[in-house]
Amino acid sequence: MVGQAVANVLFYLIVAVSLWLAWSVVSSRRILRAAVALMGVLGASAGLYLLLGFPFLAGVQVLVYVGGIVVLLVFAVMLTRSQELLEDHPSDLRHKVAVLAGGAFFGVHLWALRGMPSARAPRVSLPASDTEMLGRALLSTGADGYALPFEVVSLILLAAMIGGIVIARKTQPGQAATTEPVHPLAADAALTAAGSAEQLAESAPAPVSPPVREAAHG
Amino acid sequence: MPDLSFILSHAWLIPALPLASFLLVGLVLRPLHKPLAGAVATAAVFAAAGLSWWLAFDYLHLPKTAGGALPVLVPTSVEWLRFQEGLSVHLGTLLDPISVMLLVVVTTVSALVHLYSTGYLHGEDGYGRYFTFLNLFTFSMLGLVLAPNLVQMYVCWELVGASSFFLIGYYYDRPSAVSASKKAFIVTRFADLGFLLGILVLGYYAFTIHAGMGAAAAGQQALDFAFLTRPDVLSQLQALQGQFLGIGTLTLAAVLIYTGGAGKSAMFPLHIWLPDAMEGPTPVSALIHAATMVVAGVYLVARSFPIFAASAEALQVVMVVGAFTSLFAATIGCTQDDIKRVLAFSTLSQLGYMMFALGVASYEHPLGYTASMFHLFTHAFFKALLFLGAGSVIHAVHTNNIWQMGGLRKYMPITHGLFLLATLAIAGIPPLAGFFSKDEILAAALHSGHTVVFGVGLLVAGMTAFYMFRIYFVTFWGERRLSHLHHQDDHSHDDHSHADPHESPAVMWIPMAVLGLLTIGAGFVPIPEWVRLVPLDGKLPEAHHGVDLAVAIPGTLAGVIGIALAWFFYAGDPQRANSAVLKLGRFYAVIKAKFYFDEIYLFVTKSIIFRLIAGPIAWFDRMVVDGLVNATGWVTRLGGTAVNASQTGQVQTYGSWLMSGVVLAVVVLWATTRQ
Amino acid sequence: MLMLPELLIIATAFAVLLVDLFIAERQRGHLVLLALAGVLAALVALVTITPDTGALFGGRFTMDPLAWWLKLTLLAAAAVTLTLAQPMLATHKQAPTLGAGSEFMTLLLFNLAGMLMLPSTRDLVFFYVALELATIPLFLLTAWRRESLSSEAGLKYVLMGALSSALMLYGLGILYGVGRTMNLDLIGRNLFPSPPVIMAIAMVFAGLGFKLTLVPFHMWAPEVYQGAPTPVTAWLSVASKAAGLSALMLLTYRVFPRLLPQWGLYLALLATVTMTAGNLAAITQTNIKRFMAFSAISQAGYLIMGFLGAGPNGPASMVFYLMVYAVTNLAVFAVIALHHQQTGREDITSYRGLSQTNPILALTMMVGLFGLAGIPPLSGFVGKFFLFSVASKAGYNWLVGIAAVNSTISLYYYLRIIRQMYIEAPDPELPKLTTPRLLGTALAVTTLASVTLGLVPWVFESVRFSAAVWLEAMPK
Amino acid sequence: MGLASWLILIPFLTALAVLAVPTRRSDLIRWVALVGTAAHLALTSYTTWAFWQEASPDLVAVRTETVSRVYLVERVPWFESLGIDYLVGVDGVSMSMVILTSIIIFTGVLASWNVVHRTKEFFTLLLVLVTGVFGVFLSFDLFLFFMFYEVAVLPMYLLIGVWGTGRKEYSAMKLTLMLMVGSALILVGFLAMYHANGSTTFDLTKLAQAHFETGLQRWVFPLIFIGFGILGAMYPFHTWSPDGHASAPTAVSMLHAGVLMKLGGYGALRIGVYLLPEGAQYWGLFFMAVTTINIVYGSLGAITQKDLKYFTAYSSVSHCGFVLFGVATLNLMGLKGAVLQMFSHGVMTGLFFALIGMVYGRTHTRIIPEMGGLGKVMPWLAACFYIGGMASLGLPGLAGFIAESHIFLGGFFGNSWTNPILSRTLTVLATLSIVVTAVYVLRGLATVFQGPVRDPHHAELTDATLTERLSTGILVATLVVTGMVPGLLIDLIEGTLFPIVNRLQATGMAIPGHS
Repeated sequence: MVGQAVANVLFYLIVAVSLWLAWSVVSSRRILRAAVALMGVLGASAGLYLLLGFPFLAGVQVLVYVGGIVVLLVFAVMLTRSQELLEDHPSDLRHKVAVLAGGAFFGVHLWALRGMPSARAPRVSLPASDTEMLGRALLSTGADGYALPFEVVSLILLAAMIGGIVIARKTQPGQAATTEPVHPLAADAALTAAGSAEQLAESAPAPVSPPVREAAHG
Repeated sequence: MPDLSFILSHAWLIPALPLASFLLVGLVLRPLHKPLAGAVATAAVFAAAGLSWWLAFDYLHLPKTAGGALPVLVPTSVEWLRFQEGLSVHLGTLLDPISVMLLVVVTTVSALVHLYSTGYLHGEDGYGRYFTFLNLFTFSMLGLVLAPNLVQMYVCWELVGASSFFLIGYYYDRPSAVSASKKAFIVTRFADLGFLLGILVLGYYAFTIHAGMGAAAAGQQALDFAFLTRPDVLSQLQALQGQFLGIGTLTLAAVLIYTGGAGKSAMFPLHIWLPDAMEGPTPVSALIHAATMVVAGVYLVARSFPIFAASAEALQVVMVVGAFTSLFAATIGCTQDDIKRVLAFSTLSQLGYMMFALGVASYEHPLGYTASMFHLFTHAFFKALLFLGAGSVIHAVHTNNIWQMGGLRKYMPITHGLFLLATLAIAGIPPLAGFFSKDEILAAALHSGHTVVFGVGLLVAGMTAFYMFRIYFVTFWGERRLSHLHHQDDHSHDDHSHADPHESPAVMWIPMAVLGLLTIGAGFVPIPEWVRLVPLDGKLPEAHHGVDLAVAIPGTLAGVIGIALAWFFYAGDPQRANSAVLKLGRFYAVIKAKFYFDEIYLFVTKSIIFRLIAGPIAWFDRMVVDGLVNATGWVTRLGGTAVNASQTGQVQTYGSWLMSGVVLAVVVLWATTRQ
Repeated sequence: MLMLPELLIIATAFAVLLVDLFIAERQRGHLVLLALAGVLAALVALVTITPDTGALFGGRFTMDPLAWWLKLTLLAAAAVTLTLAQPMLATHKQAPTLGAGSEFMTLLLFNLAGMLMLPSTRDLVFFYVALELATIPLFLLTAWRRESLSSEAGLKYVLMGALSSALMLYGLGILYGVGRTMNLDLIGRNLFPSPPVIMAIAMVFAGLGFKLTLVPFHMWAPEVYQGAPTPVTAWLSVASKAAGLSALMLLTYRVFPRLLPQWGLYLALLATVTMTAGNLAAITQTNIKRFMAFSAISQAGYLIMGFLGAGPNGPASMVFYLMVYAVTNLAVFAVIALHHQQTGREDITSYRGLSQTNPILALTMMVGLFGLAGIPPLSGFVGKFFLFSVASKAGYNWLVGIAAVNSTISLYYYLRIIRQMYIEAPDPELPKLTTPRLLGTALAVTTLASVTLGLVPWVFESVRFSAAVWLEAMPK
Repeated sequence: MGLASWLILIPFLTALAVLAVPTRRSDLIRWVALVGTAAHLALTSYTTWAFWQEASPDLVAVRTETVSRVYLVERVPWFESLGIDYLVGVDGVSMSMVILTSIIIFTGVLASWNVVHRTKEFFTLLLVLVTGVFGVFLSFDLFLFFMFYEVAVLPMYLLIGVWGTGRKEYSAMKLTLMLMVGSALILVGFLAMYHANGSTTFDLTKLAQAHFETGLQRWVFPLIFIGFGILGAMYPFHTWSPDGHASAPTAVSMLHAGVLMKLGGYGALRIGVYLLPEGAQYWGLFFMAVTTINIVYGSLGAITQKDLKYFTAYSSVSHCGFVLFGVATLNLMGLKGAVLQMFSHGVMTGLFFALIGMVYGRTHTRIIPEMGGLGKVMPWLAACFYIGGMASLGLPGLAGFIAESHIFLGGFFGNSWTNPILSRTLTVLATLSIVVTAVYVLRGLATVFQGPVRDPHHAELTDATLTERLSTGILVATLVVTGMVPGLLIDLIEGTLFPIVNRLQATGMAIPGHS
């Protein structure tokens, strides 16, 4: 009973912290601060996993998200000029619309999950070691195994990696700016950004990039 | 129909000849060889005329029916247009006294006019075209005359209208001729609308009756005259309950059909086209606008007389309009300066005569019917002669204005003599043709108890004599006024004005002479004996014979007085006429302007129909209806712009949309899901 | 054998990546042929060897007759995409090129593999993972061109994709929570209409609607289509839609078969909004790729009409239309890619007088556009007609009316391009285009297919037969 | 392959043949097109004969039937699971329309002899368009029908857009879009009928045997009628027609006004009235009223037009109104009149547009007041114009009268289920147009051809060339023969119309409250 009570207290505590941090993630205009808050949110999630009795998952959460992703994020932020990453001032309308949409989504959400049938359902009996279970399941090819998704995930990661490398490479040998295009006209377009953006600016009523739009507003 | 002679059973040959000639001349000869075209066309009509006389001869020798009347034959009937069972149109030939009579008149006058025209239009550009249409006209007119049903009548009716249109517009580079031809066609077309509606109304009820009769109607079609004039059908038609604006159905049908006739026969107020139609070549006026086509209206009423007789109101309309027109036209006729126009108004007036004669007729007093047809017969000859005479004069002096003529009897003795003959005939001087028929009409009016109409007839007879002799005196008597007048206004015609007018060539005066003979003789043809209104029971009463002196004397007297007045005013000192005109003042001016009817029509068409209806409709169509179409496109485009505006380029907005989409999805899904 | 096509594709992807390391710069252009060979091999394998039913991995990977058609479409589309990309990949030294050709192809093939697996998945995890493999490489490919428009498009795509994936995952999570099994065939038994389920479905629709470009989840499409390299746009327009459709069909028919008929109104509204908004927005476009994006959006609206009503005609019509759409759209994109490659222009007015400078290209473009507009006797019409028929049968005659009127609107903007090509005089500054042989072949094949697919009855009849079999085998 | 298929295929093959000719050989292109269409004309004649051989023995039997008989049928299953067949055949109405189209395309090719700009594409598109038209007239499967229907409509866009004059892009777009909206409505109707019938089929002959419930008929019929009505220039959806005709090149105007607009009337009759008799009865009077507006409004609109093509287009609006009016009367004479009017208006308006093209080719103006006295300069064209004009104002002896008299009688006779007063009043209003027609036809023609030659340059112009004489001559001859011997056409079409009327009457009896 006491354990249950403690768990409840802890649960609400973690949830509260998590909500507070999450709010500061989206509301903070300083990106680094937001990143740190995000780290907190992710950590809090790990806490929830613990409470639910999935220590392995909690560990993975801390390792991958807190230790990996967010740290990477912070590095990225620190390596770039912070001025660029400052969130621009959202226009009033957009602000309201966003709040409305988010609020409505949240409202609907509450309504929907209110009657979640299995919310209080008796817990499925947990195996003694969820780590082992996870390991077996991930590598088994049978009806209970997840070997196939596991392999597919590896493909995703590989793809992301390759893509990341290609895109992140600063310039490639033989890129547009340095070589002569096939056709003289193609040169215009080869200065791609300029070419298409101009056309677009003329043609499409909607400007392409938010900064342009905001600048125009401001 | 047992043992009909060749021509009676092949009456279709008579219209077929001009038709064949029309095709031959129009398609082959016209471009190739013009003189030959004229010759062929003329020959064909002469052949048709010969056949008609032959046919008339054979017809009159047919055995009479039990009731003593000449038989009614339909020797040919070929299905042409099948609307539906019981309502199919057969092309055929209907031979009865009036159609045979008219057959003779039409072919004879047409043949003479064809002959005359070869001289009149000699060397003109449109020579071939002219004869093409003249043939077409002759064919259509014959088809009209022989029509055994209302639709064939209507078909040929329209065709004569069209050929009349083309012939009036013969001088198509002359704007006045062009507008006159349009006017003639459109006005008569407007009237034909009535005819068409009449056919629709009558067709519907007749068809209903026809369908109800079953076997009793076998072999007959609903719109056949033979069917429509059956006593049992007529009584059923008469019994129809339907009312439209308080008018009985039968009356309505009859009046509508009469409208068509009134248009063709230029009854008031549809008369305006006829005087203008004089823009056509004069032989055309003689044939179409005097002798034949314009009497089609009279013929139509006579042809469907049993229907009119079944409706007293309809006959009343026929009579009143006819009488009024005859007086009205005679009044205007006294004031016109164009020789052909005067003749045109006299035609109007005479047509009015024929109409009111029909209007006063009834089964009790059938004389009007006979008289009308008789007058139609005689009028055709003397009026054609008058026109050909006028044509001869115009041919010689190149003007229509009587005040530019004068003294022509010296130069054109034959024309003068024949013209005088015809003028006397129209004035009703015995023993010329006009006298007999006019006498009969007046008698019919008097004896049927329409005294007012009789009075009007008498008055018109006098006026006719007056204005006819007015143009006669002005044209043929006195001094030649042509040369100096001509000098004043047109120097380009010098060569004409210096030469003296001379008599027309033989191809022109010979037809006139033939018509002159007919003018003298036509009155003695026993038309009244042959053409009689057959009562519904088919038994003819005793024929009325001889001249009724009580009518003949006042009639002739009126003519004489008219001539005397004309002599007084126009034969001698022209000042007399001028002072009389001055005394009449505005009244005269109004009459001379033909009571401004042309202007009224012009106002209605130009200002009201064109400017107030057609113009706004065209505008409405472009601006409003089409505008709505364009507006649809515009709104669609606007929608496109609006949708595009949501494409702000900001991911945040897109996210908002996405979330809202989820929310909306939940709402809709929840609303539609049955628990 | 069941997975042979997928395995071949993955193997090719690795092969391309590896071979690239060992060959000279100027030979890299030939790598396309390698990739193409792999795809074609997979295609042949699919057609000749792979059975259309069967299961692997304890039923997680299951082949079904309809999946067979979807895979066929995807493989064919990939082959065409590779030929479209070939000029850009081959002319390695020339701008505007894609650069890093082998990596590009590898990613494309990975992506293809994911899409191929998607209709065969039978449990939530595999489903989600396959879906991600079918999505994430697209983000990268979009941003491939190193210029701001492309990068911006990639970024937007990533962000929106992440959002939709999150929603999707959340929805799937709820489904798992309620259904208490990962197995798609079993999960439906436990699902009853309740707020959480509705919520989950809404989120799944949002996630897949994102891929299918259903309004209002479509907003990424115009910018991504415009910004992405043209071959990627072509691939995106076809493959993303195919993946989205196969996923949606998988979930709706397999997981919610009992609920689907009740959502007719929602689907009808979704279709209405999608096609209308797409069409309206397309009217005012001047950039041809952006324009094609809106066109693709509206096509999605027609596509989901097939979900209305019961019976095999619905899925059959959708798959058939997808095939038709794929070949037609690819034919159009082949011309766009060629045009862009050689003139550097993307604006609609740059197609002026194409019918006189390049009559054949103009003709194929016209056939393609008319196909998209649904003009008979092209198969675009036939496909659309079948979809309309499905909606009509379900009683949504108003939707058919709206859809038909929308077709008219769409005709307006397709005609705008045709007007440029046929009515306007050619622009003397623009060069006469030359058609590489490979691309020409692809163009010919797709055009021919877009004409004949609808005229030859057996394609649809086979699809319909497959759909009937597939529906029979559904968990009840 | 049977005759019907060949009738569809020949123009298509000709189009392919034209495509195969090198672009430079424009003379050869023309000849190929001419030979193809001539062959088609010959085949049409043969088909007519073959059709008559089969159909004439049935003429008595069909008088009491309720399902039209189709002859020379070819049926190939197509999408079997959906009940879609390739089903072509001929009946009286379609036969008459095929004859019309065949004549018009042949003369149209002749009339476009002087097209020099992108000749190959022009003839190809023209022939593709006709392929669609023949397809529509010959197909008895609604799917196939619809397919051909759009094939017939769409080439028009390019034909007008490329070879047209004036605001051609606008007109072409408007025309195409409005017609497409029409086809959208039709599509909805087709699908509703397709599914309403328990056994899903698009086979017209089978659908005719099915009974659709009254409610369905009532809402589907207006869709079909308006949908086809748009193509038939029904008020207020007619505005594409003046612009489209004015902008289109000669042969296209000919085909469009002459044939394509007939698809509207044809569809309304063949599908609307035939399949949905109850719907037709419910809406008949309404559409009679609408088309009466058409008739009168179109003719009044024509009066003030200055451009010859607009002038003719408005007159077409009026005349096509007669077609739809005839269809809406729902009795034998009206329906027959509608078909006859389709035929006669097709020939007539084809003639008009051919002539306008020829006159325009010489004077380079279509503005009526700028011309004058041309009759002297080009007597052949003037004569043909007058014959056409006379036909359009319903002069007996020419085709127009035959049709209009049927329609007026049909409208006036009405039906047992319509209010006689209303239908008669509408008919009387409609008859007014014959006067108005006379007014504008005579005014227009008089201005152009009569009076003195207004423009001195025009005095130098030449009359029709041999090809022009041939094309106009054929059309004029058709008008005259139809008008003189209407029995030919009436015999052809009547057998098909009896069943339609019988159905209407059978259901008309059954309607409660209608008597």
